[in-house]
Amino acid sequence: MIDITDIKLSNAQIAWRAAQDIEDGAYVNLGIGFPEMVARFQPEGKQAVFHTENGVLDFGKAPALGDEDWDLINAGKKAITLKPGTSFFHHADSFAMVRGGHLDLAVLGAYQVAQNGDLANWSTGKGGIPAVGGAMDLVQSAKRIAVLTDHVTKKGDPKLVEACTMPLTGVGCVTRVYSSLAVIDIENEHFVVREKVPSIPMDDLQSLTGARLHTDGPVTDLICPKDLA
Amino acid sequence: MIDITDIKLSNAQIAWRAAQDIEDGAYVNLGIGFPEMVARFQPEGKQAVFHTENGVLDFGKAPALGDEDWDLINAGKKAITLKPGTSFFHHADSFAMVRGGHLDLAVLGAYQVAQNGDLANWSTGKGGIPAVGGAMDLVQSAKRIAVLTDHVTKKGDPKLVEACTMPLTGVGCVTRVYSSLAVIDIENEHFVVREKVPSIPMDDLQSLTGARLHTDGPVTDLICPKDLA
Amino acid sequence: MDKTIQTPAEAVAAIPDGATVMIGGFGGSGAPIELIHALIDHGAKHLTVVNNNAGNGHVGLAALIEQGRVDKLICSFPRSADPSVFVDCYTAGKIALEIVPQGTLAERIRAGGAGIPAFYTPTAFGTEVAEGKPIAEFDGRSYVQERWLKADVALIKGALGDAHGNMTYRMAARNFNPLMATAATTTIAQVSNIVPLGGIDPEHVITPGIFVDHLVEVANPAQEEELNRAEAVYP
Amino acid sequence: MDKTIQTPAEAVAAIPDGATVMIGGFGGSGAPIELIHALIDHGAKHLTVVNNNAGNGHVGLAALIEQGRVDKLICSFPRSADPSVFVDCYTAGKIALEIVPQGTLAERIRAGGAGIPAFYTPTAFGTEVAEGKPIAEFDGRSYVQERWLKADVALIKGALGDAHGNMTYRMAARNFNPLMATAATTTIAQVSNIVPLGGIDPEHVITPGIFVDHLVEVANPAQEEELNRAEAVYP
Repeated sequence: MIDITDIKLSNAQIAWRAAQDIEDGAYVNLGIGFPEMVARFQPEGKQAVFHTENGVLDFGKAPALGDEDWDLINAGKKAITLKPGTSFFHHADSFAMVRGGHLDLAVLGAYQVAQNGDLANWSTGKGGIPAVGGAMDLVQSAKRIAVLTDHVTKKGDPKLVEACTMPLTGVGCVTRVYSSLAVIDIENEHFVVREKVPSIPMDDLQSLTGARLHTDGPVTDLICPKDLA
Repeated sequence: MIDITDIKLSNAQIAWRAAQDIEDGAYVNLGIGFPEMVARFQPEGKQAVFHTENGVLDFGKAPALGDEDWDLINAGKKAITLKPGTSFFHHADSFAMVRGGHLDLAVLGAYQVAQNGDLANWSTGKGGIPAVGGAMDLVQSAKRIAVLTDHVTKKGDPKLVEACTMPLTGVGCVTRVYSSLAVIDIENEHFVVREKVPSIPMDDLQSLTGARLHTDGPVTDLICPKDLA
Repeated sequence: MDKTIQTPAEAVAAIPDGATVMIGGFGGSGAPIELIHALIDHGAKHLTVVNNNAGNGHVGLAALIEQGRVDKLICSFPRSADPSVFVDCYTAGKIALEIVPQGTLAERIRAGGAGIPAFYTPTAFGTEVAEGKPIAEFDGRSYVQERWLKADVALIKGALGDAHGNMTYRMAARNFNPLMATAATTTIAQVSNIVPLGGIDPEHVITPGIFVDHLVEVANPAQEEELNRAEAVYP
Repeated sequence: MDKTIQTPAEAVAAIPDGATVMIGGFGGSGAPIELIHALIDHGAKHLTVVNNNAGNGHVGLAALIEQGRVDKLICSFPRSADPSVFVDCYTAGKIALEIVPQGTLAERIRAGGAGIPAFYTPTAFGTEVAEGKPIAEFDGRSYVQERWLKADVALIKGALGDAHGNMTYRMAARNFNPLMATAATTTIAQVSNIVPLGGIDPEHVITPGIFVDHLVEVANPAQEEELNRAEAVYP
């Protein structure tokens, strides 16, 4: 079995890969943390419109340090900026956008993704303080739900599984997983591999996955730029 | 039995009487037609805030002929005006005000009012084209529902009845009736006479009413100014 | 991304026969007359129309009905100064009518846009309008269950618009327009002025662009009330 | 009619022990810090608080919790840069927590203000958050029934306000504030500027005055984020 330490994609590379699939003019919500990096890597000519649950649409990137206005933040409570086209609205209108199916894409992190599209990303189920935020709304209602994740946990356990063992965020909702090793669609309750990093054999990828991997046509090489900031 | 032709109040007088009960700062919706006259007769120092279903709060009186702006109308499609404090909002927000119980008073016309507070004012039930507008929302949700009405129909039939025979607008909703002969509260499913025009004997008022009239304390004289414009 | 379209005709060109079309406005205030007239010219028929009213005179929605394009109308108040077109069609059995209380109509449209398949309202409880609908009791009071209302197309009218679809409205012409924008698969807006991106203060946007698919500028739009006073007839 | 009040202390003076209090804001953005601090000074206890979060640092909502005034918190996300006050209280069993998905929280509050006792949402279906709630199927999909949420008092923060209670907000500080204004028996607002009646363009009013009972001007209001960066502690 191959050591994946040196071949797996960095978070920035996973975010970069996800960004390549976003169409010009798509309405996109990026989850708190790692998924926020997707905004940095939008290809030339493909300008998504970003939504944040706390009531801002079509906002700009982070301000320079010291230029923050703390009334102008995203769902992660990080400062953002205005740009031509920005609009403000209250929380009920914001989640009308979400629940009403107006978002083309939500990009989220995951503890576990099941082959039927179930997602667990809000609670490890081990006690501690539960905090769900807007994830449960997003996963049930955006047109597509993309998950960005390491392919395995720090301990090496699969995060792509037959059935989630952690508390669910949503059922049957994930449509595509961008992992540190592969791009995998969820179709008809199966994981279907579309791309994988070139140096990992399919058998090893299967070994690192908790459910059967399928293919449907060629599996192409997943190649990302190396020096992503 | 007395002839009520000369003693009954005019519509303007009924509207005037209803206006005297409206408190300063009350949020009030006036139904299309005759109830709209209430706005003309607000006493000095008692300034109600008027709401119209089509999305305007705190508007002013009708403009001069020729000064109408047809984007600035009330629910009766009559032109209104701005005043300091006016606000605009969409229909869902407008009926959130109604349904959420934020209006202190709705003033409506009636075909029939029953002693339990049931109101029929949207359809005679005789065919024709039904048209309900905002009345069904208003009657179930404003804090108080006042009805302005002739005491009897043009044919002389009672409009205050034991039970409505026409299709209902709302159940158990009317709290006070300002009729052309009396001011009558609805309490515990009874008509309770508070005021009557001085020249009608109580027995005659009862004869013109389709349900038992009750009293609870003195019935005071209902006296309105004569020359109301 | 540029959602602007050059003419009302192009804006409505893809509306198919049998479509459910929400049309903004309360009476003539906020009614997208030019888009409705373009829809008449376009020729789509067997439409289900959602509007607060049923048209007035012989322009706008009344003209669409008069041309025989509307199979069914969902509205709260099919009366106006001159509802003769609707009355004649209805009496002749040529158009179906679903009466919905005005607040319920507004909330059903909002629910359609907000992903709420059903909600409970006190409105119409105990009346014939609620017949056949599920009733439930909450905290000792009875309520009627109402379903969301969605459409294939919304035709709306605004004041300012930008290329991303952000919009404002003019006074009471706002009414159903922002709601219908949220509840249709395709929302087509006519605005008096298309302004550069950033030309609408972010605090003053009433309809964020996410709800709007196509915008067409109609400077100095016709007002139904004025057309009717001039006894206009379309086409 | 004049809804203005001179000081935050007077504005909150009638809030009783045991009240359910909605507090606006998303994190520090839109949090009515001066009203919360006045509530701490006022002394009301055994409160149920509705907020998106659970406070940050030792000011605002965190300070209210730290003073032992909050028996129960209804929120979506009790995490922040420094949630230690809440975490300590929760771990010690001193505060009850009801977790509500953020969109459901917003919609439950809107429903409370809009007279909708219950509605159905796809959110949380199939998760433990939906356990015990009625489920219904519409058009082949399953939804969770959620109830309205109301409060005795809402404490909100705006930008401009007038004597009739009309209000605007500042950027993303809008968030839950306009919703909470509609869902409380008594809504108390702090605004940066009280302007003369007519000083807010009717098109730009976000919260019409009907939803606001009392307004107090707090010029240059504190920002929770800045207070926490300065390691402020209240009282």
